[in-house]
Amino acid sequence: MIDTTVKTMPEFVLTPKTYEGEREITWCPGCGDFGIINAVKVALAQLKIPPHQAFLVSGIGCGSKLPDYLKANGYLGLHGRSLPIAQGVKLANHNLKVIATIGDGDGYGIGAGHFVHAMRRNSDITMIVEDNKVYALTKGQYSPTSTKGWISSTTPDGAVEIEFNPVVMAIAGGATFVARTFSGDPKHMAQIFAKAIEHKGFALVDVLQVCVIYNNVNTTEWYRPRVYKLDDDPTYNPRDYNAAMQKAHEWGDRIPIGVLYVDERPTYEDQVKAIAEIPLVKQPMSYPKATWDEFRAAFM
Amino acid sequence: MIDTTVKTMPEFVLTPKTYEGEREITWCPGCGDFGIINAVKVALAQLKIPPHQAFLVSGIGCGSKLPDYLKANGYLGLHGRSLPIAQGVKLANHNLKVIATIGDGDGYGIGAGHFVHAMRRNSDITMIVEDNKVYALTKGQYSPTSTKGWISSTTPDGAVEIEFNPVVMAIAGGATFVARTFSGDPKHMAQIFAKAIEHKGFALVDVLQVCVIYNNVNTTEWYRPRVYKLDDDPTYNPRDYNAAMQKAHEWGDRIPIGVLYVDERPTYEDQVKAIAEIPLVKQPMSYPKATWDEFRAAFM
Amino acid sequence: MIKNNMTIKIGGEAGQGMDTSGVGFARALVRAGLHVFVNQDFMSRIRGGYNFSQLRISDKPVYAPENSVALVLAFNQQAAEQHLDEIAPGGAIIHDVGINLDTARLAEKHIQSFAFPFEAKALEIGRPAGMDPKKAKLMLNTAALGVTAAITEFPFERIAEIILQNFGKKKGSAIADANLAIARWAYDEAIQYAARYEWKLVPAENPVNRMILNGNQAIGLGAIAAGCKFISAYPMTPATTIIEFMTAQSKRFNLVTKQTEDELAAILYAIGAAQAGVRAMTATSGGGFSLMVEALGMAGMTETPLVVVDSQRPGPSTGMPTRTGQGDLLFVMHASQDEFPRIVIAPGGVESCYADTARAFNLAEKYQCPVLILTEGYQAFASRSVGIEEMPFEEFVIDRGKTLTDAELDQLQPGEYKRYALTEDGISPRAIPGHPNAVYTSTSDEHTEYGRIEDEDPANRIAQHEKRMRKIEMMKKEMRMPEWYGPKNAAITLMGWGATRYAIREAVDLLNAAGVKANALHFIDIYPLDEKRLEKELAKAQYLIDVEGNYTAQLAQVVRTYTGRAVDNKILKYDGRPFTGAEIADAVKNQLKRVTAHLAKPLVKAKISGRNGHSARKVAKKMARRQVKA
Amino acid sequence: MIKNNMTIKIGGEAGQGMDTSGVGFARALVRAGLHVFVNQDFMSRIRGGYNFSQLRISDKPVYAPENSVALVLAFNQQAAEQHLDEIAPGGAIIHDVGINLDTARLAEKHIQSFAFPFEAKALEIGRPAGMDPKKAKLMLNTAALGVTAAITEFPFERIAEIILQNFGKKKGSAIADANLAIARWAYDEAIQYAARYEWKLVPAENPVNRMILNGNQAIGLGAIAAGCKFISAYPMTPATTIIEFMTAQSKRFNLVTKQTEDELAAILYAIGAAQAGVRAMTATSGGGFSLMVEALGMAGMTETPLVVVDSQRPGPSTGMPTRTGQGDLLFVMHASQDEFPRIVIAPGGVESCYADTARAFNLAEKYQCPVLILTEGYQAFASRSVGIEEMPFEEFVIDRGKTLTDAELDQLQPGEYKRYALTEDGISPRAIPGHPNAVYTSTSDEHTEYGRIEDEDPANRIAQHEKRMRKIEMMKKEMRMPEWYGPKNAAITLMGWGATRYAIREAVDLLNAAGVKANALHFIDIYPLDEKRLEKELAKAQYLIDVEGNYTAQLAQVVRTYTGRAVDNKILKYDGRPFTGAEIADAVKNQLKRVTAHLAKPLVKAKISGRNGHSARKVAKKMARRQVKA
Ligand SMILES: Cc1ncc(C[n+]2csc(CCOP(=O)(O)OP(=O)(O)O)c2C)c(N)n1
Ligand SMILES: Cc1ncc(C[n+]2csc(CCOP(=O)(O)OP(=O)(O)O)c2C)c(N)n1
Ligand code: SF4
Ligand code: SF4
Ligand SMILES: [Mg+2]
Ligand SMILES: [Mg+2]
Repeated sequence: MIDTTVKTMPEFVLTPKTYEGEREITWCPGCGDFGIINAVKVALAQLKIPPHQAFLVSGIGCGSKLPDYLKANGYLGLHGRSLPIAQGVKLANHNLKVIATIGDGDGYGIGAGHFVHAMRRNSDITMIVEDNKVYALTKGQYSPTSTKGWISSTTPDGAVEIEFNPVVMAIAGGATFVARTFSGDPKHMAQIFAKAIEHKGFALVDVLQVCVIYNNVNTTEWYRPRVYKLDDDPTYNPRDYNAAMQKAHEWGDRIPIGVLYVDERPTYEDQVKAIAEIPLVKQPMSYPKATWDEFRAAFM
Repeated sequence: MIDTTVKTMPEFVLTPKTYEGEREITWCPGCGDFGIINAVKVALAQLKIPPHQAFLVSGIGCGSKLPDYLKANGYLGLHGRSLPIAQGVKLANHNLKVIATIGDGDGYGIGAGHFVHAMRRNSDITMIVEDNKVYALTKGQYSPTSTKGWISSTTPDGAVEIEFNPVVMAIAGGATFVARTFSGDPKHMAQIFAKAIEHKGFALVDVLQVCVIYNNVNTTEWYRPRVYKLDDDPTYNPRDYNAAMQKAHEWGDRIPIGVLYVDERPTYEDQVKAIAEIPLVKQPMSYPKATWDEFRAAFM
Repeated sequence: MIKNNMTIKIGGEAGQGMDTSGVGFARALVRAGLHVFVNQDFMSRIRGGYNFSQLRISDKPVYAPENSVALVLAFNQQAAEQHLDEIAPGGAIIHDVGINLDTARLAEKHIQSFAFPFEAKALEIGRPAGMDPKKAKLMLNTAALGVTAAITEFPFERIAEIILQNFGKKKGSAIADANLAIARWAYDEAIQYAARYEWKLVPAENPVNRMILNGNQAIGLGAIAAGCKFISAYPMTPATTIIEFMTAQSKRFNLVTKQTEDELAAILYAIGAAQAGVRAMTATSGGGFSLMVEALGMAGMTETPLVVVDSQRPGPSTGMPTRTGQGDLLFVMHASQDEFPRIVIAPGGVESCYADTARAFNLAEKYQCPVLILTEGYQAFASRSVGIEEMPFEEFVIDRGKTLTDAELDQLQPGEYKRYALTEDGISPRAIPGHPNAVYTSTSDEHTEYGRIEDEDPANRIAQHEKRMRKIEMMKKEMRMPEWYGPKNAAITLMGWGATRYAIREAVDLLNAAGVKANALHFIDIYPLDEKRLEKELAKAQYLIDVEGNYTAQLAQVVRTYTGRAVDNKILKYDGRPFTGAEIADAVKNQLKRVTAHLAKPLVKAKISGRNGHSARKVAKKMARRQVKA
Repeated sequence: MIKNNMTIKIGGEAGQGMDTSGVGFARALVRAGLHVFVNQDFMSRIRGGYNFSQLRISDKPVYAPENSVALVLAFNQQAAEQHLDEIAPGGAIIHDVGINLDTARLAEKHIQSFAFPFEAKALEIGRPAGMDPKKAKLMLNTAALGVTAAITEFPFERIAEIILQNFGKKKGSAIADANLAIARWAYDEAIQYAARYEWKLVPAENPVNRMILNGNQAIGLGAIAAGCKFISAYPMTPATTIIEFMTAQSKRFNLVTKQTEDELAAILYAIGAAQAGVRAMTATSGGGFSLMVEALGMAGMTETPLVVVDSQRPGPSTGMPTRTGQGDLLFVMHASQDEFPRIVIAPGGVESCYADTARAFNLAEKYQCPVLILTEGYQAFASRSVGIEEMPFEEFVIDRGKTLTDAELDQLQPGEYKRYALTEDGISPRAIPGHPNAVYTSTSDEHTEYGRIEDEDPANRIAQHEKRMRKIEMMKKEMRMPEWYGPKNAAITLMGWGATRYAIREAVDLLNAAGVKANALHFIDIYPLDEKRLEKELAKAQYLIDVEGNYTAQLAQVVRTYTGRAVDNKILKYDGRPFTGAEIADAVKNQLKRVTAHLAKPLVKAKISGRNGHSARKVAKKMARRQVKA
């Protein structure tokens, strides 16, 4: 696929500040989302993706407010519906870098169906989940990633469901890039986001995000001693499906962060003939008489 | 959970004929669904579940017509929406044996989100998927289980998505009973259905179903030499997660059928205090003055 | 002899291929310069049951089916029996010797029966060609066409040509030859009966080129001609053939078509593509549309241009998947929470499916809102021979409204662009994402002119909400009044919308022919409309009879909301079958007494349902009974 | 002195706990035998921003907020500034010394300012009690209440009691003691100012017991009293607190409550439970309701009793999540493809939320159809002191309609039961699955009397569709006409629906007090209604002004469809804020000239939007401006 425009033009000097939004941020002081949005800026600057070539899609929730605080193209859509929008945008203009930034309820709860099918397609988009294991914006109900037994206003006796394990489901489901990072580690986040955005194909990054209001279990203090970086283990090979599955199940005293799994498969867009050359949005909308004559003949 | 009524009453003599529906069956001659409905009857009779204690839920599709041809309680709902209905029925009356009989598009395509979350709950229901790897009732478009490259009216260049692997996703997703059977093997189907229905918890049975009209690849002739029974391998232990995962990935020249994975977890219903004793539908709908006085006091 | 004016019914089980042979024969006739209208009647099952396709042939244009049949090609027992009451005296049934008919009844009805050993012959010819019996039996179609050609004295070469084309390509010549052979045999066997058969099909002197297209193909064509490059959909009868058609054409026109995981994704994909600047659409039926409702409102809020087709079928819920109806009008007018500008258009006829769909894409970008196209099962599958001039594809003018060009964007200062700028007409210049001078966000929350979330400030809310809703005033100026058909100031006006257009016109003609002065007021554009102008149009109707394919007379409700005018009577049908002109005319005649009584008195208001409804339901019942027998 | 008649506003950032302290103080007042109305105003964010809660206190029942404020408890700068224009002369602001006010402005407006070192004191008292600063600062609430009690001369023990109850249980006595201490300190500090403050709160001689409940709690209570044992829902403001309330009560009443994966599952779970024989419901807001539309139609087709609550907020789409509006009326009336019987009820006030929700469950089982409850954000969160007699829980009579008892089922012959038997009134006796004599299927396809798929036969279709739709005729007899309030044959009639009930009543009182003879016609039951009877009611209105929280005057459209009657003018508000009586009264006065002019001329039709709409929008704008200042 010829990609003429993603190369940044000389006049751009891209720094995290380039992506600074003009809006007052409404997240709570201490919210993990602050670290996440900064890491997104760092990654975009590092990858030299100017604001007009990035397209962020989100849903509804605290985390989903991210694109509203960023200087970049964005579409803040519906709760749980970001992935199909993102894939539609990508098919229409594959020169845009399309990134979904959404909550755990959004991505794994109400959005689980779209998640499952997006992975099979391997559309070249990045899915960053601000996973605080709770429904924050609606004031603290349990989410798919809440631990079994989680007490909330809708689960006073504790959540009955077992947790949804995003990385296990992603590896099983055909995602070609599966990573986890932690809102308490800005460097690591930026590094992982950059890798995910660079990856050609569907990339999931599950961010262990602290919510200082509604999740007083999975706090920074709780995560800090538990998380360890896969990069520190030279023997770990993210291309080994079984090894990745093993790691993906690890949780509790030790929580691996980093790139869990990578696979190479042609992207969805690369397999669509109509956009092999020019992005759909740049293509002619009308057709020469000859084309129409051909058509007419076929229906006479 | 006290279950007084599921024991069949003496006057019942239950044979497959007991479940014979009165309707003309509209499936095509040679359709794998004939074998499936018969196996369902055999299993119900064998388990001594009379028609009034069975509740079948389905969606829309060829396979989903099954309950219409059966003598048993049933709800033929919407395409892709059978599992939440089934779980609602079960919560309202856990004395009913609730079985969903649906197509692959229904269960894994449009219904994927409900599938993912139903498994986490471990509601005590059975999900039988008539998996013909195609959208049959709508005349042959590709389905989530169609092989990559599948040619259909909506994928003339071949399906781009990789196949959805139901058994892998079920094992990864927390189903406590995961099995596969084949529409060409009536005995095996009946046996597996019986085990699945008996299993306490969420049970998935993926039935390799031939569609003689729209799937001329995965035919009985194609499956016959490939399928082999896990029961024949005494060393295979369906309680071994990793082993099960390995098997679940096996496809092509050799296709394992039988019980791939079993796990024990309390069912959703067993963890709901309100129905620990009496089914919800049998409980009083009004409350003594004392209860209301208590309430009033709390809000004064 | 009756020349070039007949209806042929081809009936049998699902899977016997009446539809293909029907269309095949229709093509031969169209190439011969004749006008054809073909409609399909099929069940929601893949094999068995009873389906038929119906060809109306004339040397004048035909736009709807008629009730009286001249020839039945019966591929099973039911086909041979079901249509007896429709066959005109002197008409005939062509069937296999294996099918036995009630000869007494035939005699009494003056219906001829032409029996041939089709099946035996098919097997005999098929075997050497290496066809299994199943495949061989499909040649019954070809054989029956041979007979039809013979008795109607239609030139054999013309069906031979089609046979070669149909089978020559697809399946290799052995099968083509076999089909030719059986057609030839059938033709020779049957020619002897030609003298006994009144109806003849005579090719035109110098035939004009015409296409044969159905409503869903026409919708797809309208989209393509309007520059729609993207369709995402989830299969659902009777809408599936729209994405299937566009997919089949995707190489020719370089389109991206996507079957999604569900209808939610279908509309969301389309919105994503549209937001990125591509003309995009989705198509579904009522049940799928129900799943699109939330995203429809999002498109309304983000002012994303979008075309959504709802191909109606009887409901509620799953209802009758392969049948037809008009039950979704009020639903699509009000779908999704709170309010936003939208446009609702219900094409009537193949040419309208084309032209009004194409128009819909211009409207969607001009007003930056969703445009809803309402069609229905009957129209989706009904084909008509269409003159080249009726669909001037190349001439369609794409108008992208206030979409900013790269040149215009180059002029902007970075940061100055306001996607939701407050404007006089409510339409804000729209930038296609990707230009450095117009980086912006859109959101489903209430928002500022820059598209940033602002879900608190009442003043901003009022400004943005009024900006959006203001667009409706401008739409009203442009949206078209219902069209009149038939004599001015008639005693009776039939009011309808969408696909019933030509059935109602035929009813008007029949009534006037029968001395009942009637005309029709037909809605294609339904929402929004200019209430003042509409009131004037309605004032021209003396006795207004509402003709709709639903139970509660939805258009009548809409018209009353717009103007206060209540209809005087109703003809409502909800049995899943299309209206025919004759039915409507009969129903009107049944009401004539009341009409004449009425015309003495001043206008009285009709009830939304209630008594008139009931009487109308009786009519519908009568029709239904006919249908059952039919 | 002004005794027991004042409004207090408590304002600050999200998370400072004004809501809890507001409700806490309200409880103390209610226990003292006073009437209280509390409404909340908050943003869609978890911390920061500006929220307030408003207490209206009286010794007569109060049903709505008033505009004039006697006391502001300001927990941040914005709170101290925002409400200056609302405070009555002699009124006061209580605030921390850290907050500085424009004293000149206060003087000119005759507003007093009572400043205390709340924060310092809170930290000082909190530290030994082991509270971190964040927690300690929450004690500002308690301190401010101490001051309030002091200057209003409200007995200290009565707030002490509440403090003990609130903190004693939850957090252990150290915190309780700390709160008591700061309250005591504040009370003693402030008592000196009592003489300077006009408003007093005096407990009743012998207080009657009253509950304090908000609209969503009342809806939950209505459900529980009616025997609803099951609610499945997905969190969505402003509906979430319904399932949260029922969950909190689930042990007491043995309920099953389920937070599902999405709203599709929420309604499907409820339908499954209802189909199995349990009274079941779901609750959501417009966006979630959009996702329920397909299943709603399924319940209509399978005739499954179901109650669905739509707690409205401004849209379209996500809109303004924490705000209020009335934009979903036409949507819920027409949601889902084709047609089926449904009932739409819009409660007005806490007592109506209770009673009409309870009634909804009887209606749902009587007519075997979905019943839709329309409430809105304002009503969801507004609490009122409710007399025991207003909610006679024990006395509610559960009527399951034609639901067959086990005894009746025992009488049946196996195989004879027809779930969808064709009956005179359209209602078919309903068996709860599980009985050997009534084994049956239901299907979303068109079906036979036995509930088997029959999506072909037109006669069966007509019979079943008419059976379902017939139920509407019976409903019309039962559904209630809009209620009148105020003097008969007034010059002006205000027409509204749902939650605006008491604001409109207050407007009527204000207008009549101001010499404008006005009354109100208010809709609680909205669909279906008997058109004839409604026409009669409307005929009583001389000049009809439609008052709605939406842009297109949806009720006015419905009324015109029912009766042809157009409203004469409109007061439309869509800024997300609730109506107050004073606003409506002002808006009417602004229209008075037109009214008087009009009353000379014969009735003219109002436009669905257009001119009147605009003038009405101006009014709304004016209101909004006030809101912004407010
Ligand atoms: C269809 C729909 N249902 C429900 C909601 C209400 N809602 C808003 S955010 C949210 C959940 C937020 O949780 P999550 O996605 O984890 O994001 P977080 O707030 O935790 O960052 C819900 C249920 C909605 N906006 N739309
Ligand atoms: C919401 C909705 N979308 C689409 C349809 C149309 N539809 C009916 S069956 C079907 C798919 C059938 O495929 P599958 O579930 O695999 O069942 P099969 O027919 O193959 O047995 C579809 C798309 C529908 N009924 N409802
Ligand atoms: S509630 Fe939690 S997730 Fe939301 S902004 Fe506050 S800290 Fe962040
Ligand atoms: S189309 Fe396929 S799945 Fe459907 S009935 Fe026929 S054979 Fe069975
Ligand atoms: Mg979350
Ligand atoms: Mg299938």
